[in-house]
Amino acid sequence: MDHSATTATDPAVVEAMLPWFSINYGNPSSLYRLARDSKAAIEDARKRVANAIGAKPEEIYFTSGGTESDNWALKGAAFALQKRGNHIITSAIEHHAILHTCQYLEKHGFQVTYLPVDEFGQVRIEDLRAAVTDKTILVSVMFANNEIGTIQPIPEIGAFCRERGILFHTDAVQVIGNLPVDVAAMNIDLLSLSAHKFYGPKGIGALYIRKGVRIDNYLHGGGQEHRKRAGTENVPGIVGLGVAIEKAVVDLEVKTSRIRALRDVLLDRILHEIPNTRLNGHRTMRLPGNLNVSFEFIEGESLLLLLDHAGIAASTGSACSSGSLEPSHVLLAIGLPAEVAHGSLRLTLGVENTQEDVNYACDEIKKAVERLRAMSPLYVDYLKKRSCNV
Amino acid sequence: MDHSATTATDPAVVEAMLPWFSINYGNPSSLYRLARDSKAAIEDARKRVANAIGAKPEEIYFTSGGTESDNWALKGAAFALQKRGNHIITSAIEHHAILHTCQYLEKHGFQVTYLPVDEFGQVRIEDLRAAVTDKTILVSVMFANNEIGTIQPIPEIGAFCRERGILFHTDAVQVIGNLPVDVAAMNIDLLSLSAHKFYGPKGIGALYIRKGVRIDNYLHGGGQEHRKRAGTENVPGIVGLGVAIEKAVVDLEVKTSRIRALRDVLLDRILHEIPNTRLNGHRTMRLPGNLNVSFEFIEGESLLLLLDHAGIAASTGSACSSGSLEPSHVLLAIGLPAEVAHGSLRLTLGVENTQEDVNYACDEIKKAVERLRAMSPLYVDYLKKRSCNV
Amino acid sequence: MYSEKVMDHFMNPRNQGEIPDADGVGEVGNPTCGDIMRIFLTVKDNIITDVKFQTFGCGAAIASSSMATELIKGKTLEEAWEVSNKAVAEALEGLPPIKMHCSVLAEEGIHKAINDYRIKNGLEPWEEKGGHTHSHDDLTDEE
Amino acid sequence: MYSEKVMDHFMNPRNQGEIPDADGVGEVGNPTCGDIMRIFLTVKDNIITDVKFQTFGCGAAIASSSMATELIKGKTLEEAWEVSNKAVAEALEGLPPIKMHCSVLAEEGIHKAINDYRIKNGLEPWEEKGGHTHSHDDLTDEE
Ligand SMILES: Cc1ncc(COP(=O)(O)O)c(C=O)c1O
Ligand SMILES: Cc1ncc(COP(=O)(O)O)c(C=O)c1O
Repeated sequence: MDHSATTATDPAVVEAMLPWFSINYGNPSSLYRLARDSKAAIEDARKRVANAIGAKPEEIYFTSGGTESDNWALKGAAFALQKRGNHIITSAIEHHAILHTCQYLEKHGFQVTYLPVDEFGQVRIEDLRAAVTDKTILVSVMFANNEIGTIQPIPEIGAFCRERGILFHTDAVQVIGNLPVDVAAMNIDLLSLSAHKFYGPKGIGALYIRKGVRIDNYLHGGGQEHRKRAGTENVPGIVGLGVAIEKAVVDLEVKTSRIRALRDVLLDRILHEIPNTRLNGHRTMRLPGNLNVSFEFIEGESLLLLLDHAGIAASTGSACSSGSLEPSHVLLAIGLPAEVAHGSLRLTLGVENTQEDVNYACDEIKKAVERLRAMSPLYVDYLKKRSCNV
Repeated sequence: MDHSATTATDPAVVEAMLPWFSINYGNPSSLYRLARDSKAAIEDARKRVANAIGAKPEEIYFTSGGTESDNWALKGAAFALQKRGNHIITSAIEHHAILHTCQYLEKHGFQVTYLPVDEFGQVRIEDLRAAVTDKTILVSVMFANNEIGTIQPIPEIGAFCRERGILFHTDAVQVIGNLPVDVAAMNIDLLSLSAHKFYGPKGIGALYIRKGVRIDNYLHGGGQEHRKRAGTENVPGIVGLGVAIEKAVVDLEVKTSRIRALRDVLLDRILHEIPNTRLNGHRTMRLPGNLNVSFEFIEGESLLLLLDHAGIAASTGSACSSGSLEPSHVLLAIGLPAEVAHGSLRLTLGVENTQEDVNYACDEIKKAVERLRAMSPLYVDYLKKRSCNV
Repeated sequence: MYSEKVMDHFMNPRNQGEIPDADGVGEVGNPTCGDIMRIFLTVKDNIITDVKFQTFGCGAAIASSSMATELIKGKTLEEAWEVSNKAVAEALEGLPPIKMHCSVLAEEGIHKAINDYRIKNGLEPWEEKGGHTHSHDDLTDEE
Repeated sequence: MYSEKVMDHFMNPRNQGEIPDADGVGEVGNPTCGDIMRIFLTVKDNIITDVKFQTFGCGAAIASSSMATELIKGKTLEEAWEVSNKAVAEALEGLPPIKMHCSVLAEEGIHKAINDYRIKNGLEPWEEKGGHTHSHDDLTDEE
């Protein structure tokens, strides 16, 4: 139940990729027949990606994943517009692919405002409005957060930026196959996506660049991707992305309402059956499969290990799991005390999860939390204090 | 016969990749079991790559291909050493992944010297020595050229740079599986490679960074690859790269002498049987499978089309094939007049080519050249002039 | 990347060759750019009764020469002059954008051959309507 | 990422619990950093006859607590004092580099508990040899 980290590649997607390894292996930039087939396969995939997000095929550029798309969008836009201004606005809860890129840009002469979020993880339009200066060239706010699942008011941000002629990028890596996306209606100028989050292969993604928007190149070299992104095309990956995204957006409402219902059952059980537990993120404006809760008095990595032992994959915002000093910047940004952030658990359900999975997961989580609390000095103290107060 | 453009992925490589799509699909950065398997597979592949080039596993970083490796090496080294100097030396015949990256760096305050090459395509050490200033921080010279196959004096350049404390990068994309590489013995600090040039998959490559060498990160984001290269790892691609490189360097001498012998037969036949033809590049210091010749009076793209029709894949340095104004910068750099450069043909033989292939190719090339010359005004004029002179 | 029609005219070029004592000859292009086209005309009573070409160039250049000669054969000089590069490209069922200059070359070759005929026959050469010349301007998008 | 030994001590922690009237108690770590360890000692004739721990923390922290208590049980206080974080890590068949601080925490917890016992018994507390404190210094390589 860790679909936000990655998904298995759909066997039908792998099937579609296979011929492009060893049979139709031409270099799409070459001239001969083998190469022309590759070229056609790439253009076919480009159409599928465009269709899935309401774009035109010539607005889609293939990359090596969400990270490259984010790096390209931000660095490409920043350096292209440097003459107009050097101010960038983003949010405090972005993925590191955005945050670390912003830090890089700060070292190279740009000023970055990191918008705070409310207790549910949403950016406030007032904060955005207040942050804009006449030097603001770019706003980058993620479509939905990978940890707490909170969905941002993207159409509002899009309209706001378009009105002021500020470029608007959104990291939609967590969104494809979970929420409908329409770049035109939502006034999005740049959008990042990554195949392995929706049953496509790892190492392939795309950047949507609205027609007329000019950003600098990022990977310099050969003339691939209309001279905008160099490097021999990962043809099987591109084909896989195309097949996966088409499947991801089909029957979206049906699929996601099923997942949402399952998630809600799991969430309600956890909140009711395990005391001293809180929901992180927004109750309704959240990704359908995402569930993020904090269990007081215990640490998330040890919880993950117990769940793993029970066959349940999950993730946590605890520092101990990532090897960094601080717990998740997202959980801190929504105002969680560090020790509560350490006790967070993220589950993300996917299409293959069932009611039984959910029941099993809830039972195991309960057992694991009880077990870890039993050995936690914080919990023991809490119990003692409570019994004194009674 | 266009193995320098790309190769088919070896079915054994695809076989090895398959389980990592849908069965062992964990995100290597996660904590649970599925993820630990991916992690182990990546480390195994890292060892194989290291072994193949005489490096240590911790000196290998996976990228999305040769282009990213080249971009990272050059930009990463340049910006990391900016305080020590701003001068970079490369050669005039590098791949565009190097040349366009250098142009980018020129826009960002660096000075680049493009070393000329001799008529066979080799950099002269004297020229390198003369170009070095006390601001020189980086030398990037490709191991072997993708068009004319010329091999550079890499050990000499490596020794020269190491002595002076200048970083040395080499683009070895064309070399793996064709020539032995030993980064330690050759004093190489940074080396780029790309799997699809040696029967591995497209969209995956590696950068070797010698231990102790510090370059800036390029793709910013998550903590993957020891915090040096962000982005969810392309696990199947990495596994495929590992298997492919191990196979590529096994029995290298045996395999390449067979290919070299075939190539020499083909070359001799072409030079003897087709008049007004010249060899481009070095006679002996060249990649074993590479053959590059110019046929006077005809243009390369039309030759390619005829050969494609006969089932022979090839490439040309003619402008008409690439959609750019100029013929190949490599052919011009070795002193070819533009019209002769337009008439160039590159064939690159691989392991699966046979003596029959070679004979067939030669016959078809002869026919195609004759056919195109018959309709060429240049050839008609040449014949007339010749008959007048007789 | 080429249409079937282009491939057909490339593989089976029509009117390829030379007219030794042509009434008009036009040569355009230059070897440095990788394409030269030479057009030979036989003109009887203001009508192009025969036409041949020689071309050094890419597939599109050869196909454009072939198609252009087909289009003007049997036409009056006035009609032939009006055959535009667009007409050539359309008759070929389209050319890739970066190859459009090949059709321009064909139009220019015909014009040169016609004016060569007119000059040889003591007539004023017709003037180019201006606009396109053989250019690669659409290719400057590089990085 | 963890050795089998670590997983064993994490899944089946030894000496987990509380000694209500312990002779010495030591608590180290802090909740903000995500780990707290509490060590309880029963000391008879200078020998640690019983030891228990409570830990809030990651798998490595729990396993380190478990292993550390095993290592000092039945030892004299002097012997227990000499059990280093390295010894704990080695007994666990290694810890990932970013988890070495968990073993440091265990060593510190024991030291604190021993000194708590000594102070309660009117003895001078022993001095830390210096060197490591609970730190994440090895993690600053970020980008
Ligand atoms: C919101 C978000 N952005 C960017 C990324 C990076 O994508 P990738 O790992 O494909 O580079 C991820 C996932 O890792 C993500 O969840
Ligand atoms: C010498 C050289 N360098 C770099 C590259 C770029 O590699 P890739 O296409 O894998 O990005 C190539 C091949 O295209 C090459 O031949």
